[in-house]
Amino acid sequence: MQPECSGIQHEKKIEYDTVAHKRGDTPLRKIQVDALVVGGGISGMQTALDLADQGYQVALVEKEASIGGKMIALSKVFPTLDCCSCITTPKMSAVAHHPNIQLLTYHEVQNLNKNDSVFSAEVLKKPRYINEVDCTGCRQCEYACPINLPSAFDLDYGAIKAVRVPFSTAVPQYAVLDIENCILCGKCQKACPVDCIDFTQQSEMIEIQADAIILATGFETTSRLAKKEYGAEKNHNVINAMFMERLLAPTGPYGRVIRPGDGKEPDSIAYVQCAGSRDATLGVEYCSRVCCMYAIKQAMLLAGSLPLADITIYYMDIRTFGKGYEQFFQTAKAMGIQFVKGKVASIKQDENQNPVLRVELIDEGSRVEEITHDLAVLSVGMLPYYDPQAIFNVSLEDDGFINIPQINSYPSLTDREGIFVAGTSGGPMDIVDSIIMSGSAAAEAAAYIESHMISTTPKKESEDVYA
Amino acid sequence: MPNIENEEIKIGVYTCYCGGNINDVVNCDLVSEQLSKLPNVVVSRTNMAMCSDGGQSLIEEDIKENGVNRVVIGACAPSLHEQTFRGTAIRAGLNPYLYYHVGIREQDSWVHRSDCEGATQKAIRLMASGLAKARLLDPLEPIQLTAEKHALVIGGGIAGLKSAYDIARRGLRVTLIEKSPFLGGRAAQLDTLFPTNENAQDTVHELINNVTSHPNIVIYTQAQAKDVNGYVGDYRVQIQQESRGVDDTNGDKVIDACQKTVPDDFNYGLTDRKVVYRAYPGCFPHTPAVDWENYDGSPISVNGKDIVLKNNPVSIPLHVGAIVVATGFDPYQPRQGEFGFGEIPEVVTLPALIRHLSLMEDGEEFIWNGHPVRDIAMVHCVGSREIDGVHEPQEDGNVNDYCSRVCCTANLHMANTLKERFPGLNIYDLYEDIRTYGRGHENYYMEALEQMVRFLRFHGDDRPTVKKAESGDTHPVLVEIRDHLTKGEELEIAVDLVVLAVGIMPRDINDLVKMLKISRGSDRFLAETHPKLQPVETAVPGVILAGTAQGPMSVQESSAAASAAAAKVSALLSKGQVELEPFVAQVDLEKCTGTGECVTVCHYEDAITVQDVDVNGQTLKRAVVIPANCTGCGCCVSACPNQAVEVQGWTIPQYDAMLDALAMDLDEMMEVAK
Amino acid sequence: MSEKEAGKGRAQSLKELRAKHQITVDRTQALLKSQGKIEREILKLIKEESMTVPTIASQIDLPTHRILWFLTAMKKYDQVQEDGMDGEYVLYRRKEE
Amino acid sequence: MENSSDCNTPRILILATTSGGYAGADAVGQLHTDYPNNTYILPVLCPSMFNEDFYFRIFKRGIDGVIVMYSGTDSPYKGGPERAAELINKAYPIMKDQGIDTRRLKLTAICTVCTKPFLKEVNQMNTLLHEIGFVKDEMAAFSGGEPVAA
Repeated sequence: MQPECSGIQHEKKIEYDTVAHKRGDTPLRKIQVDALVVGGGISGMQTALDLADQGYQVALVEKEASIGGKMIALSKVFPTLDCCSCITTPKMSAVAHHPNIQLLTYHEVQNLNKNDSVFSAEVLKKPRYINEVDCTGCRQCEYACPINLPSAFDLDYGAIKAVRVPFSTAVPQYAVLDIENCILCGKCQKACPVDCIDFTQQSEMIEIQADAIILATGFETTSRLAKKEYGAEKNHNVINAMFMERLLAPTGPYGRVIRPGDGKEPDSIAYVQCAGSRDATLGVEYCSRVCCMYAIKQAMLLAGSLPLADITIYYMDIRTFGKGYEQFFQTAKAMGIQFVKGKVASIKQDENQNPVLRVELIDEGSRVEEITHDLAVLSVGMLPYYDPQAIFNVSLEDDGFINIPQINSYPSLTDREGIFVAGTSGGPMDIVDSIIMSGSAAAEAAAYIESHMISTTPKKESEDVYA
Repeated sequence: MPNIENEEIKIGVYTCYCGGNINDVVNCDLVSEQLSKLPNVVVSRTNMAMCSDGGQSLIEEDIKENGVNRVVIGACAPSLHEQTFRGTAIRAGLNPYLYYHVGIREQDSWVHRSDCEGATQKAIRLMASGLAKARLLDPLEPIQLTAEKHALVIGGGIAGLKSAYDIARRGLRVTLIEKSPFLGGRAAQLDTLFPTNENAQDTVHELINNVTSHPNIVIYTQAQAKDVNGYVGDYRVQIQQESRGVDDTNGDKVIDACQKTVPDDFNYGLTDRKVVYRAYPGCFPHTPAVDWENYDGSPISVNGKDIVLKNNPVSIPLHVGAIVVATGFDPYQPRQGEFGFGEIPEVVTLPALIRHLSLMEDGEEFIWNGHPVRDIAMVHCVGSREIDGVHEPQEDGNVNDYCSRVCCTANLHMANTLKERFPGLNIYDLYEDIRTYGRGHENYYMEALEQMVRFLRFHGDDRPTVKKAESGDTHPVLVEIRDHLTKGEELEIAVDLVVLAVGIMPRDINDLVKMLKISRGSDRFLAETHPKLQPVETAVPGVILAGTAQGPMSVQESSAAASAAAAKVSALLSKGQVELEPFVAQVDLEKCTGTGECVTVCHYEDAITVQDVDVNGQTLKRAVVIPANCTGCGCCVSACPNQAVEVQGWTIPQYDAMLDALAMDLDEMMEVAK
Repeated sequence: MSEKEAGKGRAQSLKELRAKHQITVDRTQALLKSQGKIEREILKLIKEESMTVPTIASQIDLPTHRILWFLTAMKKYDQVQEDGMDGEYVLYRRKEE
Repeated sequence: MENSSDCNTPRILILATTSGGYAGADAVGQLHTDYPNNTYILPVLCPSMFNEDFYFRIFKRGIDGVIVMYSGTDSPYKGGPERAAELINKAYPIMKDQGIDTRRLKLTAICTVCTKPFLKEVNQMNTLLHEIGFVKDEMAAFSGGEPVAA
């Protein structure tokens, strides 16, 4: 993600000093489990829970300091309009407390070996610069820290300190210190009531042995800057739909819906559908599946928080295909949300920072018109995020997501035995489908783990099968 | 666990500083001191962080060495550390439900920072109320139910087969029942599957082979559930299985000799089949079966001998821990006259066309109703995305207001197949929105565009109409459409065939729905409890959904949903035991008079019932709770005129005691303490 | 070890660490300095009088979206509060200590 | 412990569901937003267990306002929210009979991140109670004026 609000550097990929472990000075901490789940978003959490509930030992590795993934940043979720936190936080808490799950946040898998059909993963424990045993998540350090940094959680439009609990509902509730953007002033150390800040903390390597691996490494969204024609680089009132989620979330950066360019409450909001999907010029020919529904959902929420605002959705096809989705779409239409079949060719801005959309109105014989709105929301698509080829040696499809060779009969199998895929690392899908795919991955992985164990299966009954 | 009956109540009170988070605002030492004066309190301590190892050790020691048998902790929100401290209690040998947690960080020190004294008073009051509850706490045990490590799967299509296979591979026993005589379901009727273009029957047969060769799976075809009793872990099911009627030795001869035919539903009535039949070549089981519904009992002459086939249904009792409902879907059957269906012979549904093409030889010319097919119109959203008040409702008064998910891609897949197989063919695709959402699906749309399929777009409330052409016209059928891709121009297209991309319909499984006490959504598909929290679970514990019984899905999505269902079944049954929180209703038999008010208000089947109970040697009508079915909502508590029902761990006397403590003036409270 | 000694030891180790991370520390310090300047300017403006983002922008040479960012940051960490609306714009005011 | 604020401030009891209002109150805490401290939150699984008399008993104890923060349509309990609402509706006539202002009892749906609605409800009730005073005075005045119904 590019810094958009300041010249501040985001945490870069840091080369941690792992030499000590390579030399074998300290024996590696070893964890033995049935399954290793990589990724702690909704799919990884659900897969871990579905395996752990079956009695398997699971290690869940998440590279960020908290689990929750993209989902925990959302406002409300379609089609039920449940508050997202109410769905996600209990799952996060269940993962953290499950007796069969070892949760390893701020860890990254760095290497993978396979001996006698058992995987052995070398996993880097990144330093939080916080002693996790003592930290109570009280955030006193955060209030003491003098520097404001753009918060990736709020797509850089909100602020966060160099030392902080990642977000209010983070699991685990430990602070983490961003040493790359820290002046080492020591104020946090003085403020900490349990003296748990340790600037000298080092990275560590651990080894995780597992029979099966489930990749739940998620997706990323198209950058709002990807399509130059939309002029988002110069106009901060052309936003990414993910940021609209933050504007609508009760924990969002402004606590209300105002446009980030100048703080104005928007009266007229445009949604540009397929901004990053079904677009050969961006090399993304597929449909991202979620954008129609999230745009409709956001429009409905906006109609609630800004009752006087006009909301227009410019679309190619409305794809509300899931259970209850078409009905959701019809409700939105009945609420007065405008659906206009049209292609948005470009976005300029007027002297008041208002986005001016150049739209080809397809229902009107492809007449082209320039239409001014206060805020343009790009319904950005889902892109592959993590490339597992180097470490996990599974192949990718042309679309860049993990290849699932027998997608109809084994929708969770990669092309490498013992490695499974859950959620959006196997292609765009919404939360409902991700949760189903996670259950599927857990079932496939369980079957695979069982095939590794001594058979304790019951004898077939002597009944006549086709009597 | 120490026996605590008649034991003196000794409460340990712990007030956490939480670094300064609580102590900076709340005077924790004062809280601790005031509470130490209250009845039953034997120790009252503070700590920098109660949740730390040191803090937890304090509590453990007090339990083990100072006889503390109730614990009250004032600290952060219970959601954060209640589990932690329950663990502490267990380690020290105390029943974990004898500890009560009071949140004085999120609900006190963090929200009253401007008034330290007020916040301190509030903490004392909250802790005192926690203390009041602690005096009335009873030790509780999680509810343990034995679970039969055996699942019943209803339905032998893709979803049923896949979930049976996955449950079996997990090491559990499975019984799979299929209503029809053959396995494979709707997928076996397809030709090739998107997005891989694999042969559908190959995929189905591979799955059937896996299932039939798995030692944990028993299959009954021509079988249905007739009666279901019990609850999660312990369901008793009666299966009724019809006779096959013929066997491998005489089957083929009987088929040859059988004269009576009926429309073949496998081919959607395009062909006929005999009443003794195989569904299709290569079907499973290979043994033919008798179609009892259409066999009239007349003798069939085999080798000069008259045979009368007999159906002697047998009843099979099953004992299972969970039930998977994978009963599938029916394709939407258009009304007589809907888009000309049933009136114009050149109007066909997409599933029927798939069968028709499968039955054609390679290289054979495409003829329909005697005419060569040159121009085709394919209409999307037939029986889907209907609008109440605009579209004519079905017999039951419903319209299908949902999207059927698969028809767009299936239709374009067909368009491309036709273009490839019959290169000169001209295809019009009439749509509202193209929903090729899935992985690889968009490619079918792009290919259709490249293949010069002509797309015309209608609005949902203004669908195309189909009529018979005048005799002598170039084509037998005319389709009228207002096309919004060309400024809403009214077009009339002359075609040889109209294909209706029909949607997915919920099946008529009312008996099963009633038997299992599950429910349908407003779309009439089976309803899950919550699309994200419990996406394959029903409101009935142990009854799990798989596949299109729940809503429209592709083959891929059915497989995934079936596996997800298998994971849930495995989670329920693999331990052989189901464990539930003990917060369920409990009846005081002394107070209960058997009014049944509790039963009236309860929304859960068989959670509370009135039964004959032995009370002090007398048989009396009394309320009885089945903990497995009770969720602890407490509706029955408020309904009981005799205050005979309480939710364990959350009783009304506990609330009354807490409220007394909250209502008391602080100095009054201290006075009482003296 | 007395508290004073502990403090001394801590200061010493921080000093060494700063030397080790000199590049990032220098960069961040420069940032903090410029940030502090802007924050002080904004806080001074809205101490007596509540202002909207465009009003502040007319008095400080900074694009409106950057001003909103600083206000958002200072609001999150209790230095600034909202003070009603002026038309379609939120009014911001410095929070009393 | 003698403190003026203790006896001179009306008291608010909040019965909050563990799946809704109680977690919502915790979320308000996470934001460090101050609200009046005459509020006492007790967790409940579902308020459908409290009958109309239970609410009356609360007021008899001298607690001046009750906000029931249930989970509404997000409730994990079938039929629970409806029954809770029904029972609270039954409590109102009893309150009226005893001369208790019915605005002292309020049912509202609060979810786990409903921080603004939480604060709004608390502040509204607080303002109201400061306006209409203590429930004890109200009940005393009522029974002094007319005969108390049984």
